[in-house]
Amino acid sequence: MSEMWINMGPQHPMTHGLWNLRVKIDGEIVLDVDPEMGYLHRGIEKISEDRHYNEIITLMDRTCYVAGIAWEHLFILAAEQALHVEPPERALWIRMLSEEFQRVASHLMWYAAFVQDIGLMSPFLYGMRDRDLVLDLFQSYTGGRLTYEYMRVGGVRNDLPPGFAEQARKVCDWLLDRFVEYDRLCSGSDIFHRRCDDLGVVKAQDCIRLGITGPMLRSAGVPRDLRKDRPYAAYDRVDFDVATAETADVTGRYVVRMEELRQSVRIIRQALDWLDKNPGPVMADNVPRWMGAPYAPVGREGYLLKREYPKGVGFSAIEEPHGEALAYVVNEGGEHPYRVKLKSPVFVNLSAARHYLVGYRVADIPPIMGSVDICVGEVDR
Amino acid sequence: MAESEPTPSSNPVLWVAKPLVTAARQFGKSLFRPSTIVYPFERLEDPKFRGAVRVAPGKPIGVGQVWDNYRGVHALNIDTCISCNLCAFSCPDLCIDMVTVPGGDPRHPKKCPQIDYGKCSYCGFCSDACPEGCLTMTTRYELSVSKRADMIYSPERLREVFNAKLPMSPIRVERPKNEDAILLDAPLCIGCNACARDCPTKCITMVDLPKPVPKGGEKLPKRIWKEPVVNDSDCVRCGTCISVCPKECLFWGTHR
Amino acid sequence: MEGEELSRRLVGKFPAVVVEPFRETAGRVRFPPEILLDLFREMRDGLGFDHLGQVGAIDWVEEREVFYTLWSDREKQYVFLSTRVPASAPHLESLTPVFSSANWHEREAWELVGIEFDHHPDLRPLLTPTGYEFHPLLRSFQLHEPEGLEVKVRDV
Amino acid sequence: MAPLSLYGVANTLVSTLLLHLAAVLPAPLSTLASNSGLITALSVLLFGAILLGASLLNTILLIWFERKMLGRFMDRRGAMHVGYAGLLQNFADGLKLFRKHTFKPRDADGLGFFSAPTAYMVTSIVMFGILPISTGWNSGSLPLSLLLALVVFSFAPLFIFLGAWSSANKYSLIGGMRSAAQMIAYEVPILLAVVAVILLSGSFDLSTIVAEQRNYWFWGPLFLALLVFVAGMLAEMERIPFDLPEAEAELVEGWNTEYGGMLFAFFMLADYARALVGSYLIVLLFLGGWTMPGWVPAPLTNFPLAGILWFQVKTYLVFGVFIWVRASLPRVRTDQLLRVGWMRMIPLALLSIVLAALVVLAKCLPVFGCVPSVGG
Repeated sequence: MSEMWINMGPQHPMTHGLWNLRVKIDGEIVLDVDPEMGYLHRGIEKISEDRHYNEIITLMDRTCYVAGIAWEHLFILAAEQALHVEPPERALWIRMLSEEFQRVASHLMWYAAFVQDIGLMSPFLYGMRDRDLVLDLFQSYTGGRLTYEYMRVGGVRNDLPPGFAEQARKVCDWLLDRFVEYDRLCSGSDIFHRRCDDLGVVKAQDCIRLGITGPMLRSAGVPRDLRKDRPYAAYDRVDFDVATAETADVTGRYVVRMEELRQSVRIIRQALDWLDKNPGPVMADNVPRWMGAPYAPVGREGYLLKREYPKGVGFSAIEEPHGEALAYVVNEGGEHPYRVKLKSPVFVNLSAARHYLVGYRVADIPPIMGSVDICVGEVDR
Repeated sequence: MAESEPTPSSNPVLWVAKPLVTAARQFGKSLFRPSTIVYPFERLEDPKFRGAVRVAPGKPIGVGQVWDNYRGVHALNIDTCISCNLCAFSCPDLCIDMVTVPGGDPRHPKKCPQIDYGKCSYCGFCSDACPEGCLTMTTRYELSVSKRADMIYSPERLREVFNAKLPMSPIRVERPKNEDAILLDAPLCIGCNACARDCPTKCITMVDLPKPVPKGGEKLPKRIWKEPVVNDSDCVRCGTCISVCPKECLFWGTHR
Repeated sequence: MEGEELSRRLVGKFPAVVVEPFRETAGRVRFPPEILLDLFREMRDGLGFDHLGQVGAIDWVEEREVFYTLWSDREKQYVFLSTRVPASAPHLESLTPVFSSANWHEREAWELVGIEFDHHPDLRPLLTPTGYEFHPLLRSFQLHEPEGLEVKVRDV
Repeated sequence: MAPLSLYGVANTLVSTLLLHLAAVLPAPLSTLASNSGLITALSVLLFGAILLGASLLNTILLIWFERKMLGRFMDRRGAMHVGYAGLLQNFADGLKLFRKHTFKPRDADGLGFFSAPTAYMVTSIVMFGILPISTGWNSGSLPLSLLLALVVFSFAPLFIFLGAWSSANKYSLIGGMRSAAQMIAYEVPILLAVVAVILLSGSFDLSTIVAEQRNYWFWGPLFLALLVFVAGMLAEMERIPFDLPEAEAELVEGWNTEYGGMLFAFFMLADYARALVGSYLIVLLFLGGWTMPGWVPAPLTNFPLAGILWFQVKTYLVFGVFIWVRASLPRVRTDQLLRVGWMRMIPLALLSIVLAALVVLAKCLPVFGCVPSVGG
């Protein structure tokens, strides 16, 4: 069979979203790939320039639809710097708790999608089932299951409801039991190892050269984790380990993510303990709750009086479930940011697709791309 | 490309035993009661599932009782609505329109929110902004309609939701205590009473000013010798007074 | 690495750069566009900032700013670099010879803010459709639909 | 009364009907109606119709069984709304597919595109006529029925490849290539495993093979052959872990990507018919067919239709194992599949032939007092 290009996407089971992977194959061997993005480009950065800071939160939830609160957190950190607002301590812990729950939910979603890529159908449903418990918890205190709109500049919208900690601990126990089951189904299976070992290898120096971050980088043995290296929220006050693996292949990424799930549960438990002991306000005093919104009192035509904030820039970096995410917010006074720049980790991880796909087989593309953990929403933004 | 060989650690005898046993165990667990909640017949907001959403037999994980926080369709209590427009202003998607409802006085008709659920993103900013707590979000989430026009909920339909007495989010966001206040640029004021007339909470009163005695040669400005005074504790900061002021003499400023 | 040390080590080699403190990073380095490749080589090899976090661009109407974020595992710190090019001739040397991960970032900055990256290996639109001749993140691009917008579809 | 048999039932029905007709019809027609040749022909047709209908019903029941079983493995319920416990769901699905517009891609080759599903369907359905279900419930005792069954069974790659090639789609093409490679690779070990069975039973006739298992089922001495045969059947049926031709993660739907409506339903139904046939073959060759071991109490084995019942129970148990495997194992890769096929399965199958020969030899030893049945 001669060489040919096939389009995997934009409607393809492998893509986990809306993008197109053009693959040049010779028989079963991949000769070249060319990712085509942009099918989900919604111009979030542009719309942000036309919205109040708190209204941008609704966009951030939709940036990555499986890790909404992490992106809220990222933007809020930058916006607080740009607006010179300090959140109270309890809000920091609640944010950290939320982000770790989000990491669990995101990794469970990844697990579900990934096992389906290698042909396992039932763990897909186990993963989705257990993710739903985490979403139930989210719903109990944010009110949303996928788009939370929970964080505000200067804190979070509301405190945790009574009885939340008890339920959350139950879910943590349940999840830890299930993680054992996941491991038995995947890494306990020889076929899994035959499929995933030595697949999609990106060595440590290549990762750094290509800018790859997150579990992909940690699976190559580089313990880079912004929660540890550049602690934000309250990460410097909890104990956890950075999960790494040495193999730099698909199995390594699986191992890293499973270990991160366990570490996230560990952080969640510590955060719950702290939150039990330290009640307090969750919003800073000096910031209006609906920033901008009540100050626009002339109907739809325009804003008569704009609130002026001191100029500033904000730069934040968090370890999103997929890797290093950066936000840069420029505030030129006024109620809207002048520019919001978001950097998605998947954007970079995906841009290196040629490096880790070429030379493998067509059947290897789904596991490799699955192990990258693509969220097209945050790539295209 | 490396030929993939089984890892040395994997046991060739048991190479598929572990997953098979795990799947069989799950089969045994879900034989009688799978964790599916059969949606149209069983509902999460059903009181039966409040206490314990059963994930597996013998292992209840109950998160059902906090379902009330869910942000679904709005409920509107028209009677307490003061037409302050804050919900419409706070909406990031511009999906709220203020439409006239019967019951107001003819010169100043009462206006209540009408929500287009085709645009709504259920962020809850409107119910957070509502100073009277009359616009709240309920647990209703079934919105499928066959016509796009049916996605628009008029105030009357929102009141029907309210009358259905659905569970509503118990979390109320408190207003910040030192929020900015309405301030008056006194020399510009002409005492026209527009602000006090249109204030939805009637927190503006017009107080008499002492009419100064004109000195020699000086001309007194032509005005009504009254001045608005805002009761900050009742003010909801809706800004209606600012928008109706003909002289733009009211403005936002730091709390006195 | 504190700002002063960064300043000392950079200004010695590149007198044109200005280092100022910036938001929990090692500093913000403002540099003229000509020394881009040399500066980044020095940052990577000499100072150990070997990970390119992001490349972005801002439209300041008369000028366009391109900013870069580098991370050093050794220092556990970010450093923020920015340069400005005139809006009339928004040309900048591509960073891809030094950091190959700049590829997609620059493609994005090119199509959204309209910075022309010279010697870029693959300057194709990434997010917008082929034939889309607007730069949406420019301040002049209004959010309502531009006049005469006709999106061309690539021939297959 | 002779033992109950399907042909007997059909014959009785037809002859009773025609004789009653002959009694009321005028003279020239009555002799025609009572013609024995016509009765035979009509009985054969009725027999075929009943067999076909029952087999297709059984296939659809098998799909239901898989959906429910798989649902429980995945902690969900499976089909449950149409009919009792979703029993009629597949009919509803079939009805929906039947109502759909049958279309052909512009570049597809019409002849191949439309004939492939039909031929695939036919070759799968024909198997039901060849395989005996119980004594008296097959289309007649063919002396070489096993060989015929295997020959018909191995037509499939041809038609799959025909359909894949003519639908002018790259995914279909890759899937078809994979399918052909995989089926051909696994035909060989299957045949070798069957050789062991033939060696032990001394016959190519499936009825005789089952009859030979009245004392002991062949899976005991031929365990290796069973293993090879089951693995081969998994590959032939294209089920997880060997469902590479339609690996939905990378190939969308493999060789039937371009098929929709009734053509897809043909492929789907034929797939499950093949799965049923494969399970039949395993039961027939290794699990004693419709016979039951001696320790099962007599009331459970000698009521009418007991043979069919036990045969179906065994078939569904075998298929249940396939479902279990599908619920818990990932898919393997093409090269791994082929390597396992050529380098593991064939030696194992050869070994099992040797073992079968040893068993036959052992039976010849005077200790057992048996007479060798091989070689006549």
